[in-house]
Amino acid sequence: MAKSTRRGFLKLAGVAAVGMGAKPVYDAFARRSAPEQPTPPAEALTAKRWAMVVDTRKCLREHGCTDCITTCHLVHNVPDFGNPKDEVKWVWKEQFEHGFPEQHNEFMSDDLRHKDVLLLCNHCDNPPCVRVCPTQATWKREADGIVMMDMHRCIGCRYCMAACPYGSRSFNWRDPRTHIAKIDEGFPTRTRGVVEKCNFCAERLVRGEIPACVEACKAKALAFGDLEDPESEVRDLLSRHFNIRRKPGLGTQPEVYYIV
Amino acid sequence: MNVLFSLLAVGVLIALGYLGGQVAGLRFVFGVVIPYAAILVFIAGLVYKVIYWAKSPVPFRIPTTCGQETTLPWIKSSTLDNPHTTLGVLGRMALEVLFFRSLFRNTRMEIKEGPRVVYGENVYLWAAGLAFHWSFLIIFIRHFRFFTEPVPGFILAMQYVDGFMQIGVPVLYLTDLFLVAGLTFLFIRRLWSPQLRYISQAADYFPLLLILGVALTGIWMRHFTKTDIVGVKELAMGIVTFSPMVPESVGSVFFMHLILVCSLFAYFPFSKLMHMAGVFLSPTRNLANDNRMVRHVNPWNPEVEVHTYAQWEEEFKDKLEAAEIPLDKD
Amino acid sequence: MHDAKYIVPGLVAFLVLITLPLWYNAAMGRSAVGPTLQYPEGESQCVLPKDEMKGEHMQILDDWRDEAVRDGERYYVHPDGTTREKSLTNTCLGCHGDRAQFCIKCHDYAGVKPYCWDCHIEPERD
Amino acid sequence: MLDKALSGSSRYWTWVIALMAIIGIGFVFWVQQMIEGLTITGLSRDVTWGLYIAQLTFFVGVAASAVMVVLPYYLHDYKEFGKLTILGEFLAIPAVIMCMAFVFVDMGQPIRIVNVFLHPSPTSPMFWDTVALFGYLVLNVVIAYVTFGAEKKGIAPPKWIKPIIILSIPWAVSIHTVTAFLYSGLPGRGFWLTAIMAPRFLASAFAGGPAILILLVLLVRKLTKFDPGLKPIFKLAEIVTYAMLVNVFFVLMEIFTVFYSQIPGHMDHFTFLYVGLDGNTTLVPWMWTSTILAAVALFLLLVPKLRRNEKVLPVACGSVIVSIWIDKGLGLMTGGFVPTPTHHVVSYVPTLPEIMITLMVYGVGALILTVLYKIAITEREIIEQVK
Amino acid sequence: MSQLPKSDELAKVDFTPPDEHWMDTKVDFEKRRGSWSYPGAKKNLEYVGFPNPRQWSPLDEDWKLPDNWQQIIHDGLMDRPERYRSLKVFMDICVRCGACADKCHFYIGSGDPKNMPVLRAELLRSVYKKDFTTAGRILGRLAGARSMDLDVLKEWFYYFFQCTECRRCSVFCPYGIDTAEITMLARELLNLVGLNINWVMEPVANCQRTGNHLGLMPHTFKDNIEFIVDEIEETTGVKVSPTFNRKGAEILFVTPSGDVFADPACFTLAGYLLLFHYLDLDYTWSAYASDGGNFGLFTSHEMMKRLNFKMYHEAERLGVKWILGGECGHMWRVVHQYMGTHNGPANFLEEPVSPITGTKFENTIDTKMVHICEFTADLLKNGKLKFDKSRNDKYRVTFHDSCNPARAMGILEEPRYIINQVCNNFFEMPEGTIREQTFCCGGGAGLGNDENIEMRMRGGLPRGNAVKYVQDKFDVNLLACMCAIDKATLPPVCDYWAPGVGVAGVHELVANALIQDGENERKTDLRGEPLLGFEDEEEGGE
Repeated sequence: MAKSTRRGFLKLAGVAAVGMGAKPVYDAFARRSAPEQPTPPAEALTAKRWAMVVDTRKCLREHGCTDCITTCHLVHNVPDFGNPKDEVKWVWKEQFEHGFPEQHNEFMSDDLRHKDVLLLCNHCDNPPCVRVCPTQATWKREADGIVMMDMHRCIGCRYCMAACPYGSRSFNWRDPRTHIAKIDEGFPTRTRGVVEKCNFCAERLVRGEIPACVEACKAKALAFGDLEDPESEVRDLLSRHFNIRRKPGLGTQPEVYYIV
Repeated sequence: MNVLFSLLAVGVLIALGYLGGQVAGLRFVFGVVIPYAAILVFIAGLVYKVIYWAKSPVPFRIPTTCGQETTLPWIKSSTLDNPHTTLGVLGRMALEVLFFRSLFRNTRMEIKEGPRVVYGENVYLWAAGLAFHWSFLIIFIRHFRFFTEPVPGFILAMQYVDGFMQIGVPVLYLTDLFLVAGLTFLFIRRLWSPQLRYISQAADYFPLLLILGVALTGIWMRHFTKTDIVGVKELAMGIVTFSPMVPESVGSVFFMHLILVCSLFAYFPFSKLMHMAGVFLSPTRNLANDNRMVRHVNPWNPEVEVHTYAQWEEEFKDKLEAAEIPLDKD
Repeated sequence: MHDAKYIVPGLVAFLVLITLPLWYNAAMGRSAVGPTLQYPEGESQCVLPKDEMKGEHMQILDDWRDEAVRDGERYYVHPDGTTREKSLTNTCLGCHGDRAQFCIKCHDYAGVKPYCWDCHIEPERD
Repeated sequence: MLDKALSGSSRYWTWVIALMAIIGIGFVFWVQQMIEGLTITGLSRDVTWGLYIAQLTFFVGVAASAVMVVLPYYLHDYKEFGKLTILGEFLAIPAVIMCMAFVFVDMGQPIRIVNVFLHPSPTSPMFWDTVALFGYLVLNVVIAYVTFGAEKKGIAPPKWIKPIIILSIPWAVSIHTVTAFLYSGLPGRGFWLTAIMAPRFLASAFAGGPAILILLVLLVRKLTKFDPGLKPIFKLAEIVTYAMLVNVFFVLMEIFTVFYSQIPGHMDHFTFLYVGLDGNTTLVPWMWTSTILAAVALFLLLVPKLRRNEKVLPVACGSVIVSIWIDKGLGLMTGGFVPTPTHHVVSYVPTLPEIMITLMVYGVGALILTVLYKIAITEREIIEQVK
Repeated sequence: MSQLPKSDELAKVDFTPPDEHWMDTKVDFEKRRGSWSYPGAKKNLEYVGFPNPRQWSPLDEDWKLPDNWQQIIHDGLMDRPERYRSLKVFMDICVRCGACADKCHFYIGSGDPKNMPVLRAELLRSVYKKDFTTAGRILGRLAGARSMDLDVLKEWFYYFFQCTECRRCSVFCPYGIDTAEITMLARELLNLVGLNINWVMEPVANCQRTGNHLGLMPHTFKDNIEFIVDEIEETTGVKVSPTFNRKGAEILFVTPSGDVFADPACFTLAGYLLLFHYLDLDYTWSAYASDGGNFGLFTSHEMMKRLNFKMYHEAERLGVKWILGGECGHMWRVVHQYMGTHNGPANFLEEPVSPITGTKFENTIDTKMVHICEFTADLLKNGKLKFDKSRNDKYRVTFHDSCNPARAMGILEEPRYIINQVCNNFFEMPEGTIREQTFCCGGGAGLGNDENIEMRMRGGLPRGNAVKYVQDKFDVNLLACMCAIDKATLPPVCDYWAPGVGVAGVHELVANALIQDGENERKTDLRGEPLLGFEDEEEGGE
């Protein structure tokens, strides 16, 4: 993976600039690309493998609670076009039979079958979307397992959307700015023509904050933590409750777990 | 030898530019005085040369006819390659100037076993020439962003299209690539082919290297050693608004670029680069082939000694009578 | 001079085109002096010295964005020892809050239209 | 050589100008798409690829099919294809360019397309597809330029071109194989997840591509003095016949596997396409049209008398082309996306701008094809001195 | 001729340039026998009043130049740019792109880099630069400039009489630089110090005196034509009756004198006579304006004007309405591009109208001179000719565009139309060797003499090879053309490069096919050779 787009360009330009010689060019101008060792801020939340646990039992449905969705979409400047065609969504709710179609069972409790479950990017351990991306615009962070999007590099081919078996990715079919009710200055909007999705609030983690949806859930149905840490809340929950993942048969190893 | 000399000349110019940027006392000279002088030389020299050409008449109408002439109405004539109207000539000239029509015909001859003399397609010179000239023109016009305030919309539009591919920061202009590629091809071609090397003079290598130098210092400045672009524009605007100034922040690479550009301007009117203007004045291209339709006058039509019929009859009178050819005298 | 009826207009057209900036600027009544920037009050030091920032800011932003977004290197240690977040919105615009007075002025002057603002948002000022 | 495209009959110019008009109109819509985004298409969050990528899939096949004339001519010295080879190669060139153009117009950020090369991603079939397509274009341009240039001069082509021609044969297979990998390697898309995808693509390509070539050659015979004779055409028709048989056979294999195994995730897509799912029957008429045309085509092709009838053959070829175009285009694309991963049945209908942009790319392809065929045919007429 | 190498030897052309700089190579006339022409004879120069008449040879050490020859050349070079914009522009703007290099038949055939048009021009340009440009004065060779000295002058003589002014290079030049124009002016300069070739000067002197290049006296001119009249009667049984210097005729017919004298051009002349007889055309020959050709073109613009003068002069005297011109190359360059300017306006003539079809030749309304192919094509188009195509079936014909009609006039379709009308078997030579890209016969511009035979054959390689190609591929056996010099120079080119191919004029083919009233049953063509299907009969007859 190229360190920076500039280096990539330098390689290209170095070849093109006959007579200059690529090497000295590269050396002379790559100096700033060897940055000082950054000090991670003390407050940043770090983990080896971030995961989320959704306790569907706790998730409120009677009064159609959408706090997690609203909050997430608000802090991430997710637009609302009001139509399913152009729709962009990071987290959303669907009936259980849609979220888990292969778990379909005629005699399932009505409660569960029609239960709205929270869906989001699974931040798979083995993400097909990352595999197919032709520009490495989406990649898996080695440090903490978050599947990230680089909106600057995405060419909008939507191959990742075809590859994602969970429908977790959205495309900016049109300029999102016009349909964001209140723009949050702390987070950029996207430009039309790129794919986006849940990023496990990477920008919040670095500030020492837990994901916005987890924070917003008044039913405490969401838990977020490090799977590699045996002491973590998520490990605790998973060890104590029966849980499932979406489409485990595909081998993608989702990192979002559902307690049913 | 010719190449080395040209290379040396360009090297010296670059060194001068570097010096001009470094030595405080020279910055004004290199940043203002020389550019003014160069532009003046360019404009005056070009106008002088064109008028020098124009002072000579075109005594005969000698178009090279590259297609069927206009004759009988049922024969399709070649209106652009052999025009007989002013409109046709304009068309021919437009094709020539904008698309290098004549060079497009270029072929490559080879003698194969047999012997078989064969003529193959050869569009490389044409393509490289076209890429180079068009890119150069677009780059030239694009530079007007430094000479105008506010920058006119069409220049911004041109920049947008030229930098359409989002490569690098600031974006790479495709014309920059084409220009360098075209020039490099033309240069290598000159060195590669023994025939071409044989006919090439310093005056052939020098402009190529000079323009290559201009392009590379420009690219260098845009993508590698950045210079203060606002300062550059202030300098440029100073020149065109006659309130010259040389901002401190403008770096040495810019002065290298500038001295090369100035050299190009100043060198232009006295070199083969005048083909830019000359192509318009070429009598084999800019005249209509209406020779038998419209009279063309030679302003200095010479008086010549002729052998008139009367003299001829006088000389051959006996023979004419013997051959029973009628005589005037009878 | 022969063929003056073609050559003179041709030359004049060429001269007009080549000297177009003279007439254009005269008509626009602009002077040579570029925009004066409004530097943030109370701040003495940008990420790099001012002159270097003039030329290199776009490169720094480009590098930062890759480092922050892709490598997770979100913090930059300034030579003076302070640490700053590699963020256009938070760090750069934190000081140079008035985009119109800072970024746009120069960019317009130089005829540059970066696409930063397609996504990144200028904080609202009082 | 190139100048031959610059002079022609008024019929030629009318056609060229008509194509340019189509391109021009399509271009306006493309500009609109650049400004407003892909929202002006019928694509959605659930069906993210549609008409554009469907055309990519189809035309990769057309491009690859050039191998069906190149291979017999160069490897088996089948002389009858001598005059057709250049037409096959000149069909491949616009076809590849169309493929690239369809990818380009499908991009959300086409201005960043160079990222594919700046940040090469060897795990992505799309990266390899780009490489394969570019390579194939270069190969075909070089081969056509060199061999045709030599033919024009009346001399043997240079020796170094032969290995390049040989290379172009597996390369042709590779472009369609890699294109099949775009789809067949995705988990969770049951319709595409089949090892037979690449063989199916190749079979349909070797039916559809030569069928187009037959139609073009018949048209050329009609409109110009250039005549490669009927024998190579009938030979091509045999190729179409066998390839179409294999293609249909492969489809039946898929249907057996899916319906005998009864795995819903695989079955639902076929059900959606052929009988409709959850009341959505958008594609049913299309798929049955394709099926019926395939049957008609096979009948016409399998009876030698009909196949060798100059009037019937175009009908058969037309049926093959339309059948494959529907099956490989709309069917493959929408069928793969519906039902969605969350098991919703959605519809995809291309919009007018989308169709116009598609037509623009068709126009570009047709224009390049016209120009190349014009050059090839005019040069041939000159070499042969046909009057 | 005997020293001429075999054709496959000659075709092994080495294109490697010499190691020395081109300014350092000298012409060795001794070694290069067969590639230059004998100098102009004293008497010829004297007759037309050219400077420095004397007996000399290029092989001599001393070329007997005037003492101040350098001054003369300098002054001549000073004067000409003021009169010819072309010279100024062409000297100033060449970028040496080299597109012209392999376009010259002499370069293709010889590999001599100074036969690249660019370098040929550079021979003059280098001196021009030294004398007229600051850079050249200061930088000398570095700027491509050099002083005029004897070696340079000798080189000029060699290479400017090794250019046939065919203008093929000019077609490809992105600025239209025309080597013919440069060669013409360089030859003018050479003439100022008495350097010229006899194969040009003799015809010029002849033409000035008798009215034709061959120096045929009026009675000989008439006799020759009447001899052909008799021949025609013998083969066809038709008695044609041309008139000479007849006042009041509608049309004055002028053709190159080669047609009157030489084989196979005389069969073209027979063709004209038969055609005009068939049409019952009211026309006359002139024994004064007895040559349309104009070798003055190969000396100086002034000499060209002097020789051209007689045509309008005679037309006015005879009171004809317009002039019809025969098949010729350089004659048509003069008529088309120079005559009106030199000796016009011809207001005493009328705008040409075909008396047979009524077609007005709109393209000649100023000069009032019509090309015979334009005239005949119009007849054919209007169905005025009755002919039997099969009479030309023994010929498998290809057509050679002559340089001047192709590139200084653009008459490309008419001859093809005529040939296709009167012949069944017509084949084009390869592209790049026909129409505006046609190749010279190798002997134009006064170079068609025998002492120059090696260079002629070298220059004829591209043309001869193209003929050979159609001969091999389509069994072509006849090369048609419409130029008197071609008819003289192409037969040796064909014999050398494509043996078995004959040469004929377009109107010979026309007359072969033309069915005349009261003619004999035709068993032979105009040459007296049996038609296809009559071979045995003819043999039996003899």
